[in-house]
Amino acid sequence: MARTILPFGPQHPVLPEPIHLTLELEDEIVVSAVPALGYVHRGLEKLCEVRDFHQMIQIVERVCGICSKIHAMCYCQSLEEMMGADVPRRAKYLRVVWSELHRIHSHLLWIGLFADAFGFESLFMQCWRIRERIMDINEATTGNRVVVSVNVIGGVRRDLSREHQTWIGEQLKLVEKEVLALKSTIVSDYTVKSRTQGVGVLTKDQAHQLGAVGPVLRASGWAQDARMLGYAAFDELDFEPVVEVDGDCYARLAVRFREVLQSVDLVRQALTRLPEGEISVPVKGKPNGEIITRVEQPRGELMYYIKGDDTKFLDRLRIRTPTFANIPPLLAMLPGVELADVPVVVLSIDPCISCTER
Amino acid sequence: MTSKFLLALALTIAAPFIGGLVTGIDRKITARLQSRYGPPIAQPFYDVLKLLGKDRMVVNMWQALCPVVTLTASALCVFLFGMQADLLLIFFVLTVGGVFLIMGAMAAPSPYSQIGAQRELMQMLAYEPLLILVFVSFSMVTGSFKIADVYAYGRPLLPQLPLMFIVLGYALTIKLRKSPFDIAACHHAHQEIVRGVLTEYSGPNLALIEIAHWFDVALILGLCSLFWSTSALGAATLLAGAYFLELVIDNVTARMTWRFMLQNALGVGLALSVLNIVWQSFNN
Amino acid sequence: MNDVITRITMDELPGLAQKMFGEGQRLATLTAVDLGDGTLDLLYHFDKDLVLSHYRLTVPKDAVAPSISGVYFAALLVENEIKDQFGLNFSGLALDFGGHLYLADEVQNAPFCKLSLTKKA
Amino acid sequence: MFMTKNVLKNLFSKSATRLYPAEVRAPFKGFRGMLENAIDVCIFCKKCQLACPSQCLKVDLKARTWECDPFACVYCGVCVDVCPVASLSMRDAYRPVTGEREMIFMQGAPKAVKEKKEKKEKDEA
Amino acid sequence: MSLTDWINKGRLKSPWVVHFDCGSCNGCDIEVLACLTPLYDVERFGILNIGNPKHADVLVVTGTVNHRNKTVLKNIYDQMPGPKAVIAVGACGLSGGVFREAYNVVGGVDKVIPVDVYVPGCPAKPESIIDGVVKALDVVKTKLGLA
Amino acid sequence: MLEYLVFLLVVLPVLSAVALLCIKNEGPRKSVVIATGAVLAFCSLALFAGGSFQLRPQSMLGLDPDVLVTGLDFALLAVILGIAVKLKSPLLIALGLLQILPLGYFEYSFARHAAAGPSLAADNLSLIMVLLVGFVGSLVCVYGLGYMKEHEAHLGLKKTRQPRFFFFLVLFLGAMNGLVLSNSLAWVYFFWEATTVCSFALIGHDGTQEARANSVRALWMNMLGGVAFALALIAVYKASGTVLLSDLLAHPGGGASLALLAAFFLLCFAGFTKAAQLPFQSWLCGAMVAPTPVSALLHSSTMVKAGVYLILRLAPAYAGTSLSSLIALFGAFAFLTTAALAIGQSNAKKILAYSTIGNLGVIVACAGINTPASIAAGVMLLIFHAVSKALLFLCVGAIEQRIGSRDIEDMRGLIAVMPRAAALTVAGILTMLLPPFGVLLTKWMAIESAMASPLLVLILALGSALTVVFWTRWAGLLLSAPMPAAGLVAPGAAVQAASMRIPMTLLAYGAVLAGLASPLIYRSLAAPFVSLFYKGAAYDVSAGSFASGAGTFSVYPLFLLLGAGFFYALRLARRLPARSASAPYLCGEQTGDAAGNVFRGPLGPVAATPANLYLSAICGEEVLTRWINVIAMTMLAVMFGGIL
Ligand code: SF4
Ligand code: SF4
Ligand code: SF4
Ligand code: SF4
Ligand code: SF4
Ligand code: SF4
Ligand code: SF4
Ligand code: SF4
Repeated sequence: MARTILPFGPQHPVLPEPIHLTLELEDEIVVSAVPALGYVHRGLEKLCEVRDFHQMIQIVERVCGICSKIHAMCYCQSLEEMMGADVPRRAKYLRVVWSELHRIHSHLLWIGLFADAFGFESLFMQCWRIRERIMDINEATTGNRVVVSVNVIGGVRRDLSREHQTWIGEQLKLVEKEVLALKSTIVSDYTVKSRTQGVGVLTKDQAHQLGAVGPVLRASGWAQDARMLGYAAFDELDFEPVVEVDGDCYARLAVRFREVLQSVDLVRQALTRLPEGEISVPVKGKPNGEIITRVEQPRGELMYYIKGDDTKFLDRLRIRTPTFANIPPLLAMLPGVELADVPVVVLSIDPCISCTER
Repeated sequence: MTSKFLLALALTIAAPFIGGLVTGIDRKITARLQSRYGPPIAQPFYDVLKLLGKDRMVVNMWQALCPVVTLTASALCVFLFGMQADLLLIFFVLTVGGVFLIMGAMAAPSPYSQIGAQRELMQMLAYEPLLILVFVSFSMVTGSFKIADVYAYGRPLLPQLPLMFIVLGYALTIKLRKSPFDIAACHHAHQEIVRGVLTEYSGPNLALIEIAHWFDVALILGLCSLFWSTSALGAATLLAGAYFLELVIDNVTARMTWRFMLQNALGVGLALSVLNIVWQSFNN
Repeated sequence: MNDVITRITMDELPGLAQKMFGEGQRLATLTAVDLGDGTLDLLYHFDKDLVLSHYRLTVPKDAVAPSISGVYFAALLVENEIKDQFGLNFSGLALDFGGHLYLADEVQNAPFCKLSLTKKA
Repeated sequence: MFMTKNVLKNLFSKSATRLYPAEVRAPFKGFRGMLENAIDVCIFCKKCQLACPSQCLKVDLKARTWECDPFACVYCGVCVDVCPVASLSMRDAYRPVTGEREMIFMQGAPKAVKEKKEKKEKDEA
Repeated sequence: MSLTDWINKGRLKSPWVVHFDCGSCNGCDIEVLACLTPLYDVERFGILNIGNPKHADVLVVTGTVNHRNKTVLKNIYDQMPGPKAVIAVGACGLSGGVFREAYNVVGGVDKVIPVDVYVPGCPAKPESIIDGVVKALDVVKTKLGLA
Repeated sequence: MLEYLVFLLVVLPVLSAVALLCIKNEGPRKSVVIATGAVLAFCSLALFAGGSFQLRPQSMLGLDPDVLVTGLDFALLAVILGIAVKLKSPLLIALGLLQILPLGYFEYSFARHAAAGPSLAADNLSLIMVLLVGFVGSLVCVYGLGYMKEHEAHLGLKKTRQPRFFFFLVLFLGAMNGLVLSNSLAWVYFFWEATTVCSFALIGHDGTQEARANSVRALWMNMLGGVAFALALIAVYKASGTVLLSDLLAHPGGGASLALLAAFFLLCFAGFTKAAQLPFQSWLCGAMVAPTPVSALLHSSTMVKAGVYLILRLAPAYAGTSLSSLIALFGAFAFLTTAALAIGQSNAKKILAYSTIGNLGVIVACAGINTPASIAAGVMLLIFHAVSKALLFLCVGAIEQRIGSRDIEDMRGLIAVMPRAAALTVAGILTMLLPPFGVLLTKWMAIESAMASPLLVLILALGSALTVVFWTRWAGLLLSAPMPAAGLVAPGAAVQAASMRIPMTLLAYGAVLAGLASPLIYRSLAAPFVSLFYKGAAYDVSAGSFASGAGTFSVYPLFLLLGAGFFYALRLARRLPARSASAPYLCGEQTGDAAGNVFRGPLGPVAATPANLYLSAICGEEVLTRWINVIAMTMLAVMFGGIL
């Protein structure tokens, strides 16, 4: 039968970021999907040869603006460990606060975009409206809405005042209430279910073999979350990874929806247990040696490899981002889905191309 | 006869303004349902005026030809409605517009407009039988396909054909491109097929299609109003209620796929029609 | 770094990949590092239940490394990336972008390599 | 369908929209907006230039100039952190949009003049 | 008022936007998107994110131009029917920002297509982006000889 | 005079056919075909001008005409049996014997006693058919001249087989004329079998494996109808003592006896097979292996039209019976299902074939609805369909010769390659699909006349919604081309032979003008026929509008307004400056190639190729055919059972 061959991207209204898929369709069913990348590739890992290891904080933060803070945190944690810095506990708690705030805004942003992928505009609008509260918290506490620049090697740059803490608490209460108001729509709406259930299924085995990470992995039944490693202050907080078993788009939606509430809880825990003390320590010396560090981004496990040779320029910086790991699973999910479901499936891994390509 | 003609002419001239205004109100209310402030009510008119002033860009000449025919057909439909003509005839003329819209979209060797065109065909496949069913139900009650006879019937049709009103609602949702059936091209543009059937139309050509859409909106509202043909107030209430419901549905559902639309619209539409027709013949 | 890095040779690689796959290890990623003497370190990172294990393979830049994308489909992207950035060739890539995964034609080849003898020549 | 309650509530309450530019919200304290240099205070030590991750600052001690490419600045505030005399600060207003390429060039007063002035101020105090 | 006057009025009240992410870190992207959402709701100004260059009046570009996306950027610009305007958003779009020196980065948007309005920031604030569109309309006005 | 005309119409084609069989050169062949066509067209007009008539030829070639026809009939059956024996097909032999034996029985026991009556007769229905044969049929034959030359060149034939081809082609016209002008069912039967043989020969003309297989299928299916016809002869005579149509129809609506009804059912059954109604659709679909003029002829003015002719002809006789309602349902069902089947097809000829079956289904349904309005609709659809469908087949033939494919997917952008043929095809499609053209008008008439039965209306309406899908997408993809570099209107590409071009152009004008003339056609052709058998006028035609109690269809105003819109649009489009050309949207990766559809893909340039939706999971032949056939057979069984 005659097949349709279609360029999907780089410029395409449902794609928030440029990526290209050459799709082959039969009666609007995907037969094959071949990706083309490189539209966002900057080569920023290579910049470590011309920017010193302090300046690189700002650069890795801009690997991706959505969970920027977590990149910087992972990078700083690597160098802190490598250079033997003893980060103050308060700083560790503050890192948890901001990184979980990032997860909340990132997941809300995603639920909105995901809703838009299946044409549910009002849900998109509601999610983004709620998310603005988190953006306000960011702006008020860090000085910027998106790229917050709060990490330094040895701690954080800004502290949270008491008033901030209470205000954040109030805002989170509202966020929680508003998110819960969307719960029935997100988890039980007939049209949402019929657009997501059974679509883009990744079995438990596939998920593992193809190297999926984050909510994609957890939606396929694996209780694996880098936060279980207990970095920053996670070892002192109550945390249980969110797991679903169906491995379809609906399961991924459910995982992220539950994680929003979980993160609200984590921020609350961190704020109530926030220890007094310094927010950073000075770090002396130059990085030397090799290190691999992992943290959990909203999109999954992030991994930094850093090699220093005792100069202020790193020898090698490699960032394995979560979407990079989730693209092979995505390619496995696509054949057999309807064209209308392509954006749904693509968005279900919460792709971040700017981090994939760096 | 002449007075009827003049009335029809006046209706034809007023229709795009009515359609545009309804679209404007639609956008405003949609925005409010999403807790947004929304555009001015006159926004659709600004849009079309702007489009008319854009440079003409076409993939080939058919793209310039087809919108004009589409517009002619849509305007003609409203005119025929004004003349209280044959419903089936109006239906067939409506098809002319749809067919030319699709032909123009297919005239571009562009995958998105082609897929959009195919889906538009699926939409026609879904709403055309429903419209015909509604017309048939009218004819069963009034004894003819003429709109004039609906008015002459002297009683509102809604109490006798309540389910058919729902069937018309299905057709309305599809024709107005509202969720869950905004499948061939949605109003804004976050769809996997870009703007579907409209992708390759631009500038003045797109403006013509938009105006044709206004005519269609006016026509479809006119058809709805036939369910309460005995009083202007009744018709207006019915229309406002139906349209508002349409907006709410648009905002509380996801977009479905065309396969779902075919099954659902045809399946439910046929079932409701059969029910109503059987019930109706019992009553008589 | 606390983790152990085991050295392997090119011949051991395919067997290792099979073994790890059989053990239910997830391929986390590969890392390539230019050692500046005409060789590259390829680090294979595997993960199981949040425990990482690493294997280091040192290869000359002009060698052809065996691709493990046949075993681990996930290796496809990173191997192509290494081909782009370091100019290292792999044999048996599941989908070969020919050094153009990210890079357009006008960009220099192997931009991540340090100035080395091969490069100067 | 579960969204119905939500959207109807929206319809009958005030919209969430802030009617910018008619309605402007006061900036949060500490917002990192435009970078400003109190050039009279600057000692042209180049610390900011060295620290800037975007490499958009150029300081010339001899000519006593401080240049910034506002199109490349990423508003990270690192320069503010490192400035030893606190001549740099970030205003809480974002940089206005423009139709032209811009460059910021600031000329400090010649060293002698500046010192004289400072002395005078001290004296007055 | 003549038809042209009406059309000009429409032109100033209905800027449809196509947004192209040229390799942004998403920071600017999500702020552009935020403009569409309830808090900022740019549909107030008739702005729609139309996603299709053939329907758009304004091209909003975020991110650094790189060697692979520069042709795409040019292609999109070429497919927009006139009159049209281009807005570059964020340090990246203005100059390449923090990535200027990366090997795959060409630089700001104006290296490839003419830019009418520059919106600074990293990322630019939604308010600033709204200002940018308003400014772009001024540019259009000038181009039409109305200002 | 009348006799000469009838003679010319029936026998001249036979003589020409014989002549053509002997002519080995192109020049004379051309002259003979064109001359025959011209004479047929002229004679049909002349005959039409004379109006209805009844005729009893006294002697022919010095023989009693009845005897002559009987003799020929047996000869023909012998030929068929011969073919069957040669093909070593027990089925065919059985079917052949099953005709010879009843016929022998009929001739032996009844024919002698038959009251002499006019064995030839014509009313408006016959005259319409004669006109169609004379004009459409002749044009198709003329087209065949150019087509076959090219066709044989393509096949690389050393020795031309055109004499054989034109022999059967022209013979067909004569047989068809004979069929519709006969008043005696026995005569009709003879011509009926003659068309069967002609079609068998023509379908198998190319001699390929497939062609032979399909021609055999066509043969046995039609012979099945022949058997029914032969049995019907006996039954009709037994029940009513006459085989003259004029006698049978003398008392329309007068309750026919059960036995007579059964006979009518057999005749209708024969009509169903010939008109390729379900479940016999496969022979017509298979017939498209034949060279295109054959398909064009089979589908437009001959063969299948003979089937519906017979059903329409008998309609008054079974009016008001449950048989009639069942026939209506049966026809409507064919319309709906073939429209669905056509959606699943990308083969242009198959789409046309299914569309033909569907339209014939509508005609059958009209006969079954059996009201003045519906009969008028059926008769008019016969005309409009013949013209448009002939045009479409000729176009497909011309296109296929050029691009080497009959797949509509391969016709994308044909407007740039064959502007004229593509435009004519689009015109043909639009005349099949849209108001104000004739086919649609008749569909409107059919639907409104079916008002008494909502089920029927529903099926017809659903069917017509389905037809929009396959017609529109075909028309659309023909136009799918980038703006030609030189200007907006593609330069005239290679010219076709005049013998092909002219018939196509004439038919296109015919299709459009026939629509415009529909009020005239109704008044002068359809209405008089209807009023022969039915009381009351179906439509009030004034000011170019059809009006009945059920509704109004305004032909002239629609033509005027839509036409004005169309021509304005055309003018606008033609004046577009070349600089308005822009490449299609390809997500920003277009390469600016000439075809306009190449984009930069991950591993190099890729051509974006759209394809239609064929809904293969629902509308695929494999999926649908079985069910449809089962249902159709059940309906036939119910029809038959209902009578008994
Ligand atoms: S992992 Fe991706 S999404 Fe998350 S911060 Fe990094 S770049 Fe952004
Ligand atoms: S993370 Fe990437 S994919 Fe997700 S919204 Fe942001 S840009 Fe789009
Ligand atoms: S699909 Fe998206 S853009 Fe289109 S109308 Fe629906 S919500 Fe709006
Ligand atoms: S130019 Fe740059 S540094 Fe200077 S004030 Fe403006 S933003 Fe700040
Ligand atoms: S760091 Fe401060 S004092 Fe030094 S040059 Fe920069 S602005 Fe001047
Ligand atoms: S704010 Fe950051 S980017 Fe801007 S000048 Fe200062 S250090 Fe450089
Ligand atoms: S300007 Fe800043 S926020 Fe915007 S894309 Fe560039 S790095 Fe990201
Ligand atoms: S393409 Fe046409 S002409 Fe040529 S051989 Fe085939 S059928 Fe005959």
